[in-house]
Amino acid sequence: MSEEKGRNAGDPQGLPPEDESLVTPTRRRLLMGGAVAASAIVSIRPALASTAASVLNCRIPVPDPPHASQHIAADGSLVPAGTQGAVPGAGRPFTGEEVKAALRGRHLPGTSYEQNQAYLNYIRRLQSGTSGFTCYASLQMPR
Amino acid sequence: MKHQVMLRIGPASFRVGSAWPQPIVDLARLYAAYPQPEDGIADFTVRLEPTRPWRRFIRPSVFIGGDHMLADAAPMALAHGLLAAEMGMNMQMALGWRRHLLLHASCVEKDGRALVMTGESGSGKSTLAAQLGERGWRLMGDEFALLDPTTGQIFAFPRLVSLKNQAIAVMQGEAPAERFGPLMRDTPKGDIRHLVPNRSAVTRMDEGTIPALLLFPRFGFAPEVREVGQGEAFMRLTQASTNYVTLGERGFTALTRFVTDIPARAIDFSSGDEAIAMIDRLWETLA
Amino acid sequence: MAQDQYRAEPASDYILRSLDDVTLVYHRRSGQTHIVVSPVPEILAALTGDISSTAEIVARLSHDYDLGDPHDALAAVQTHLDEMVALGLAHVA
Amino acid sequence: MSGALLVAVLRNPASASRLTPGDWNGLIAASRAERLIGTLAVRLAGVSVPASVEPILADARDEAAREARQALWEADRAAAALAGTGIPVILLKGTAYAAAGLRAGEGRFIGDLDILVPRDRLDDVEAAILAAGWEWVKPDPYDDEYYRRWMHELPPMIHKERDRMIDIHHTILPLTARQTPDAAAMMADAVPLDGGLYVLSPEDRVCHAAAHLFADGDLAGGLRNLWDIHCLLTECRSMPALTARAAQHGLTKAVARATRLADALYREDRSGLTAFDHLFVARLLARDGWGRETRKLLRFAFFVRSHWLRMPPIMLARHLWTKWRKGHRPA
Repeated sequence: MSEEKGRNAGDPQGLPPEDESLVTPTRRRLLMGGAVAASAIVSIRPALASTAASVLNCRIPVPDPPHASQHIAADGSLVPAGTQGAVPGAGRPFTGEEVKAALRGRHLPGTSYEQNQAYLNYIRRLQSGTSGFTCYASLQMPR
Repeated sequence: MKHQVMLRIGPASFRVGSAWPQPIVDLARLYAAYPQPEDGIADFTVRLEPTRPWRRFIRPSVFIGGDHMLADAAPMALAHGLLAAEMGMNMQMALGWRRHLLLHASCVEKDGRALVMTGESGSGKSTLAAQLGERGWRLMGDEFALLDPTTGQIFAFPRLVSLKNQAIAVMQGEAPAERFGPLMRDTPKGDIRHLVPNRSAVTRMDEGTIPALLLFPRFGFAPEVREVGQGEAFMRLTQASTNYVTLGERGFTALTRFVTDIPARAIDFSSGDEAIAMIDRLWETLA
Repeated sequence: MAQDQYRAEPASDYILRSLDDVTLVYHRRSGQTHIVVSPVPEILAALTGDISSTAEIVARLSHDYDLGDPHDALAAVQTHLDEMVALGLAHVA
Repeated sequence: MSGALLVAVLRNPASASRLTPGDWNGLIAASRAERLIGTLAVRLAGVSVPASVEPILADARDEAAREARQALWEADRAAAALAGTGIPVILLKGTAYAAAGLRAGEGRFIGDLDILVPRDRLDDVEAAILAAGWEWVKPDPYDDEYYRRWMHELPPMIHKERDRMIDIHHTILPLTARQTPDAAAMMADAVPLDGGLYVLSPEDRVCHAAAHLFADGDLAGGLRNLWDIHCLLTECRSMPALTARAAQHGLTKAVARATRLADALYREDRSGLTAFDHLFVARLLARDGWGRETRKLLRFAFFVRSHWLRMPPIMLARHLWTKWRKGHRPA
């Protein structure tokens, strides 16, 4: 932490003094990041999700059961059955391991090219509260 | 429930109930040398139940339940019931344990000081700990290391070692046959076989130890040792702990002390013997 | 926002711990841990005490540090302050 | 049955000194399953318990204290987000009990942040909350429309940094429910706390808890909600004041039944129970020594009833169909 010596008592405008010679010559350069400063704060988030894959076997239904009748568009969104270019849901949930492998380039088992792309996009868009989210989040955890 | 067993692993005790006899028979055999919960009262309850009533008999399917549960848990085949029971106990620890900072790490002890190894599954931390546990170190745990926020000591959680795939053959070369559980093929985690920790691991399970070295092993790469800064070690350990955030200030104090007091290294290795030689050298110079 | 006055979260509400490469902030009210790097710890220190405007904070910092271009510094401190306000480490007075 | 044991120990903590190890195992499992272990731990503070139970209870008390701190922080953040709109933040449920230091909040499990805001200011609230870092949980337009059309709250939102959910209510029962509580009156009579926060008046707190217990659920977790009501009742100014308020909200029956059930379970005064009430008691106590729910058929009856109370029949049929297809885990 910086020390609090040399507070700017004689600086009523609160602006940096113009005459550099008045200031201690040993000042350390503080990297400010400029006008478009990048974030200098990272907040720790709970790692709970990472346990889903590590201590427990988990799975991801595509789509989640309340929307079982809907189809999946190429971009992974849920659309009414029969929509052009959309594929029906997967017959069984995928395991965490299958999804992990698929995210690294393998195919989800038993899927066509279109299904594989649509399902993976659906999985990437999973939100907290949807079945399979904890499982997917656990696959994303860097260690 | 119809079948049940109670047992204690280090500071945590469990009551496991099952709709089927086999998982309980296996647990009772493999944990025979472990103590019973104090007063007969367990910290956690684990339940192995049929996913639906008829699935107790027809294509039996095990749902892992208990005091603490996770969404998205997949049911398992009854043939993998022992693994389900182990997962159920791990889940209670991961979600419910509050008396220590729980690190997802393996841990071994020598001369009163502990080596902690953390990494994702497949990093080799579990197999390394199991091997060291047969070569003069005391195995403290292959999955969780318990960091005491008050004393800074590590406490053991020497559950059955969960050996996966090639690690099974590796350990069959090191430990006698009677210490192995049944071979479970094609589980969701591959082939699994449990190994009962040796006598000293079980009889000394209540002894805490001061940590001396933190390693981040990585299997499958050319051998290399890299220094890990305190910030990186802190960040990675928060993500390797299931209760860091829930412990609040106690967790913060424990973990900052841990990373400032203990040297940390990342080690890459391509074989167990190579890793053990690296560990011996690091232990000589750092611990 | 530039005219806003800021005050720090009371020092009793957080713990600062310097590691070899970063600084950690444990914030008691939120239970959150923040990993921070310069200039956040310095801004936090400059904020301790009186209610201050962004310009006053920049002035204080420039006594101890070389901030480079003053207008860029003002904008950068403002960005960091906004982030600190969102996390509850600083408050708009 | 461990449900009954849990209720007995909450009612009379001193009775815990007579429990066997088997009782304790059942009691701990049931209190965790009912999310009452924190409350139980607070009630048992100072009572002599076996050495192995002490750390379990201490953990539960710590956990509850942490929950309360976390909940108050979320409330503080919501108040900060809405500060510019001039809309008061009225806290509901667990966060309200913790913020106001009520007995019902002692050791209580607290989940999401629930707040009540005026319906005609919902758009402003939504915009301010989204601007402060919360985002929609479900991107699904069907769910969204369902909520906005039929529910008493906005679809749930979650904070993208803190991972905590907020439920923004504009009234206390779904718009499909047959009772229509007077939300405006509740807001008008809310009691101010520090930090720009409010809680409902003592009588409205009971009305809300009772409405929630019966109309907005299948009584799952009912023992906890009923414990809330038991505690909240002691803070009402008078029974006539409560009765009058319940009548104003169209909640006379719900409040009367909640009072009878709370008295029966937590004061052991069963004198007022009706025949139908006994079914509620049986449902509420349906928990075994392994923490499992028992009495499947009775539970299913309550499940159907809860939906019957709040949905037109055709919607109900559709909803139950979806629920059934979703499958159930044993619990």
